[in-house]
Amino acid sequence: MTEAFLANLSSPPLLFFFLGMAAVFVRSDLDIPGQIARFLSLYLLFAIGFKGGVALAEAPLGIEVFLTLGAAVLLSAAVPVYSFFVLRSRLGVADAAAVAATYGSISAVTFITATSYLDAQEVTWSGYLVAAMALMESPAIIVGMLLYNRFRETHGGEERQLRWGPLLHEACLNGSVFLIVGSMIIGYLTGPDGMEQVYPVVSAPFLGVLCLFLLDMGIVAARRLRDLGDSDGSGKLPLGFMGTAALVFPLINAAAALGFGVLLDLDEGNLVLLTVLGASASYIAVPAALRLALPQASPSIYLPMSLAITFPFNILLGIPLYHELAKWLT
Amino acid sequence: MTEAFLANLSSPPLLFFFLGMAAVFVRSDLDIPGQIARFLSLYLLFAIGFKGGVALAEAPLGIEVFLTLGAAVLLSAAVPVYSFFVLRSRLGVADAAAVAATYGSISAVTFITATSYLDAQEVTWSGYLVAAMALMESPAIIVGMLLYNRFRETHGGEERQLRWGPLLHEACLNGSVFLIVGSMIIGYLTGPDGMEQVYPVVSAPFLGVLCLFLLDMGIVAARRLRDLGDSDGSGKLPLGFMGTAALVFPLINAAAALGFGVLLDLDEGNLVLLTVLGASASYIAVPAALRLALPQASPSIYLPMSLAITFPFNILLGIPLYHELAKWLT
Amino acid sequence: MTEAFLANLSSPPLLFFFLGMAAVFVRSDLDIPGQIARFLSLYLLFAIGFKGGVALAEAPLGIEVFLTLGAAVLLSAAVPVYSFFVLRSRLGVADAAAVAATYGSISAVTFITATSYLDAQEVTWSGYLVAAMALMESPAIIVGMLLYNRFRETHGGEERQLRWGPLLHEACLNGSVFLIVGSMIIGYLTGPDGMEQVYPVVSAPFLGVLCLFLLDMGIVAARRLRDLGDSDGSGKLPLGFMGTAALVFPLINAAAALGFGVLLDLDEGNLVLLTVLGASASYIAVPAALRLALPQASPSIYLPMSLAITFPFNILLGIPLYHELAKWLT
Amino acid sequence: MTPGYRIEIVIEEPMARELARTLKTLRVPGYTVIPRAHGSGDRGIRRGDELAGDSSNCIFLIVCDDRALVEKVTEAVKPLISRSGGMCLVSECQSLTH
Amino acid sequence: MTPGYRIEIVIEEPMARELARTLKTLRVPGYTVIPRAHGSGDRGIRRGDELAGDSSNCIFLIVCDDRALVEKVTEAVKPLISRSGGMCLVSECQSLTH
Amino acid sequence: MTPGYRIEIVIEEPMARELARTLKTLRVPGYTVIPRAHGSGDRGIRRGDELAGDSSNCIFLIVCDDRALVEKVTEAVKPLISRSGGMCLVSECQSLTH
Ligand SMILES: Nc1ncnc2c1ncn2[C@@H]1O[C@H](COP(=O)(O)O)[C@@H](O)[C@H]1O
Ligand SMILES: Nc1ncnc2c1ncn2[C@@H]1O[C@H](COP(=O)(O)O)[C@@H](O)[C@H]1O
Ligand SMILES: Nc1ncnc2c1ncn2[C@@H]1O[C@H](COP(=O)(O)O)[C@@H](O)[C@H]1O
Ligand code: NA
Ligand code: NA
Ligand code: NA
Repeated sequence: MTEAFLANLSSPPLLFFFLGMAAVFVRSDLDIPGQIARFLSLYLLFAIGFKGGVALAEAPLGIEVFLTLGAAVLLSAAVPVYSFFVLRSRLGVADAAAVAATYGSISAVTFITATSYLDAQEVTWSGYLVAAMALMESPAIIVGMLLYNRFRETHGGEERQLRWGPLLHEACLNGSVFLIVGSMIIGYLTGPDGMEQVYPVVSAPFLGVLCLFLLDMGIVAARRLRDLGDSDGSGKLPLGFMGTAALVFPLINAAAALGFGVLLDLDEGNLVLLTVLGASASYIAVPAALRLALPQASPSIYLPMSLAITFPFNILLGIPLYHELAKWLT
Repeated sequence: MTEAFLANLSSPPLLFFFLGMAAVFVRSDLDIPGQIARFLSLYLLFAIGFKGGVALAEAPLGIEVFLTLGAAVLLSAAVPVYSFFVLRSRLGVADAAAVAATYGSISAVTFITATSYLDAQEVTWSGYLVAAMALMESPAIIVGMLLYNRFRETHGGEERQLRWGPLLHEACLNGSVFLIVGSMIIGYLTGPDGMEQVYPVVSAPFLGVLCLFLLDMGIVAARRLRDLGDSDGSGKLPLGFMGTAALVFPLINAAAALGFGVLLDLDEGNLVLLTVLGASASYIAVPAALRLALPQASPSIYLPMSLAITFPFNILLGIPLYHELAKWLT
Repeated sequence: MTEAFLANLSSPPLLFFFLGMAAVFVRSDLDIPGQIARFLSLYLLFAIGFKGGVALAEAPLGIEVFLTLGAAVLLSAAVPVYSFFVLRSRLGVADAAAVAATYGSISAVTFITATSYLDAQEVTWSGYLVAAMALMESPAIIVGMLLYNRFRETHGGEERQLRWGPLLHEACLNGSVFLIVGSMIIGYLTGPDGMEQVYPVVSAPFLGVLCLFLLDMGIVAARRLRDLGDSDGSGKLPLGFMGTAALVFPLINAAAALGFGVLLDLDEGNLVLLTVLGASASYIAVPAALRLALPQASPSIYLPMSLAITFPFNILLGIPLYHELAKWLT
Repeated sequence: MTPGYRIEIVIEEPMARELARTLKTLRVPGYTVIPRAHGSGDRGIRRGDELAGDSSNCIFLIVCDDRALVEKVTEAVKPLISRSGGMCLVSECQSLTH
Repeated sequence: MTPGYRIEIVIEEPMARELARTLKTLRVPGYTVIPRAHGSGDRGIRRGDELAGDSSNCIFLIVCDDRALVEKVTEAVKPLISRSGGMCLVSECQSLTH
Repeated sequence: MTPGYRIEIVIEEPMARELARTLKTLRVPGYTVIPRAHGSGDRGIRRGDELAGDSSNCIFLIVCDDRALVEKVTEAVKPLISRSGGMCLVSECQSLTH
């Protein structure tokens, strides 16, 4: 078992993630320009979407697929509910709802790192998991907002009315979701022929780009971690609680996802990916939506939790752990 | 014939163009960072220039080549003249001259999309068409300025004097023209040996990058289209006239180019490309030059015409249409 | 011998460098967006570091390696000392120390261009030269600061005390050094297996990216050269002295490096690379460190010397010259 | 040169679209936006490195010569910045437009 | 700290080179440029997304303590902004230079 | 709206970190940074094209209502800009924060 962990930790993408973190901790001024980082992230979504779409076009869509997609959506909607009540013990309504939404949703980069881990281990996985990923981005945001709206304090005669239009819009049409879904549809429509044409961009450089992107993610995550440390003295943030929750939630949610996956009788690779989706927490799509839909929630709570703690935990230890469990269960 | 259109519309680059437009129309916040978009465009010019130069080095330069280049320059100088008088019916002198220059010049991205269309259809084309493209960028600007200078109202004893220096400079040395011509010369000098060295950058990723770039172009074009719609109420812009002209000019100019090409007895592929050059309108080089040389002209007239109407028309319907005509004529 | 020069001058990367310079001299507005240029430079450091690390993992580390690394460090520490006293004849203490540090350190892009030159000439070289490059970045900065501190005028009872902490930090942990060393370690750890995974990003596009980057370097260097020309009238800068020094220093330092290399009995390729390291001057890492450590020195002296004169001299004439000498000496 | 007011608004980038829409409704004569600023305030550091741009600020500059419009703009901005942070400044200037 | 004037010029990006040349001729003591701003005015929206940068604005900031120079700068800027749009602001400030 | 002071500091980009640290020590209520400006001054042109960012400027904007803090900030900035160039401006404004 330690082998699996070591193999993961010594893969180039993970090593570059460490390098990024190290740069921050030794206070080097290494920095990936902002527009480049954003573009690398768009590239990864574009490529994984396209690959997923082509894979879907190649494989027959069985009942298994629809059941898995349903389970994924269910998971993404259920996780915020239990999390919210746990979080209410220490956080205000807005912050609890925001963190709950974050953990119900997924992190595309964690998913992508998991696919490259499986590829390196030569474990096969199916394209429809990409669709599952895309479907899991939004429900959690909506559930989070419903929870907030139900439990927030209202002043005077104010009504508990959600502005559904902008909310659904933010949840379902933010740039990341749109790009994954769109690329997946295009991959599906053009199939293997299309893949042949764009292979040198979509497929060959994927792992190398992931290295560069994780270098940046290491920098970004370590900065958030350091900011947390700096704010320690001020005592404003419940750091202990945040840290514990950011490590326990992924484990519980992974367990739930594993359960669903075993019930559905998924293969090893797909089981790992569903588990990773459950365990991962959003730090791009959900925060972007929350900024507009729930500005009362403090980004300095939900962002460091998912970005600085859960994300590194998942890619460093989570993925090989979920893989071991999946192997044991299939 | 519908087949050709469908094949075109379902190619990955075109589908990504649609995706970009769709992102704007559903008001998703999908966005390609500005510096990335500019770099992708520089990359495409660099790559097409280099490829064209290498192709020139490989093929003997016959008389056909010089005749075609001559015809291309003639076309680019003649189109603005007739267009100007048509446009004067509804537009002021400055705006008419600007639109005329825009349509006399060419759009490198339309040309590039056409080459990738021909490659997909396995129709061969020659490297010197890239030279034709480069040569067609500038003359239209100069003719447009001459027309403006000849027909503008002069106040008092003011003389009709053009500042030739800056004008020629802007027309012939703007960044796009310079990069295409430079890369073509380098491609010519280094030939197939050079190509072998830079193949993994210049050639393999070409189509994939075109997909990403057309995604951005879709976003940009759709925004301009929406801005046009928004300004509808104000009644300042002659929208109906602009729309009609932006659809009719490419057809007339395509017909003229087809005529020249048939006279020169061009092959199918080259005929299509010359036609595309005639039909396309500039939205990078000419607007950039006009900003400095003819600031009296309103960018909100010439830019949406070429960018939001003619460009999508050409890449969606124009290219396969010109191809059908070319097949029929050769 | 002229052959070697012509082969070098007609390689695609060098031709693109000329193209960039030409763009500035004809006042074209061709421009590579800033974040892209920074990223291309990070990419090259990442790729050369990774390649060097993998090469190190593949070859046994002999005593030759350690002796060469020692010689490299010695060279980088000794060059600033003699240069400082030469430069003091015309420059103030701060400026002399800054220029001395610049010439003691190295230019990664010159090194990278030299490796691509050797690859084109099919001359082999060893991965540990990348380590030599990394080691040579910092010592010159420290020696330069020591010289400044020793010879600057002190006012009143002020002590000659260096703030070692920030100085060592800037010298050893600036972004470029950190990225090269980090990538080299990762390349070393993952070895040929890792290379196989990231080959399509690290290796295949290397030369093409170098072309695009040298295009930008040509633009940047030519602008500095033009700025120098513009400032001619003001007579503030000792232009003649700067120009002479920027051409003579690389030759002297190349000779010193050649001497070391012959003593160590290096192969042809490694001898060329050590000579190039000696001859090259820093325009990224050292200026960045000097801005913070020695702000009294004027960037308009040290930067144009290394960037606008020594860099073009080395990549245009220096590399083939050093190669001829190396062939003659081995 | 005519005397006028200079309004500067620092607001987080995701709010920029909404603010632009608001300004249009208020019929301001024009505005200029500086994107991708970063900063620090009561809500912590905004590093401007965020992958989705949700940790950047942008700065709106609006010039107008109508005191009443200044009031309207600051009123409209108040709820935006109290919700998600930021700042609004007003000062006097001489302005020249075409 | 000495009292001085703060000139801000919003102009479209392709004009920046020409303006910089003009400022040099007028011998301003220095200037700072903020590139890639966008905005909206009489000539419609400038999105800052244009492929050749021709739909962006930039902002020049010039500080000087000489009232006569301020006049010269605004005079020189007038034709530029009346031709292709933009704005010029002048306000007072206290300044500290090295 | 409360009356306050508007401090603008133009400084070269590599100094930004140090300035941010200084401002934190002085306990300014907040600041906004515009990165990647270029410019020209006594030390020549800063093109903003430098590969390591060492030829760019950045602009800090600090708003506060405490005159004493303004003095402290300008005092702290003085050595920085006399060492490596730049500028510091102070003007008055009305400000609105959340
Ligand atoms: N006193 C201030 N001076 C300048 N900018 C400020 C100030 N306070 C806040 N800001 C800006 O407004 C943003 C949000 O502030 P806050 O809501 O206080 O976190 C910060 O990131 C800063 O960019
Ligand atoms: N009232 C205003 N306040 C701030 N910026 C303005 C204003 N009017 C115009 N601008 C800026 O100047 C540019 C050109 O303006 P215009 O020539 O009116 O289209 C616009 O894109 C804005 O960036
Ligand atoms: N008078 C001025 N007005 C505006 N910006 C200035 C002025 N003087 C200097 N600067 C800015 O400060 C930077 C450094 O100035 P200096 O130290 O004079 O070279 C320049 O690159 C400009 O961005
Ligand atoms: Na999850
Ligand atoms: Na045309
Ligand atoms: Na050296």
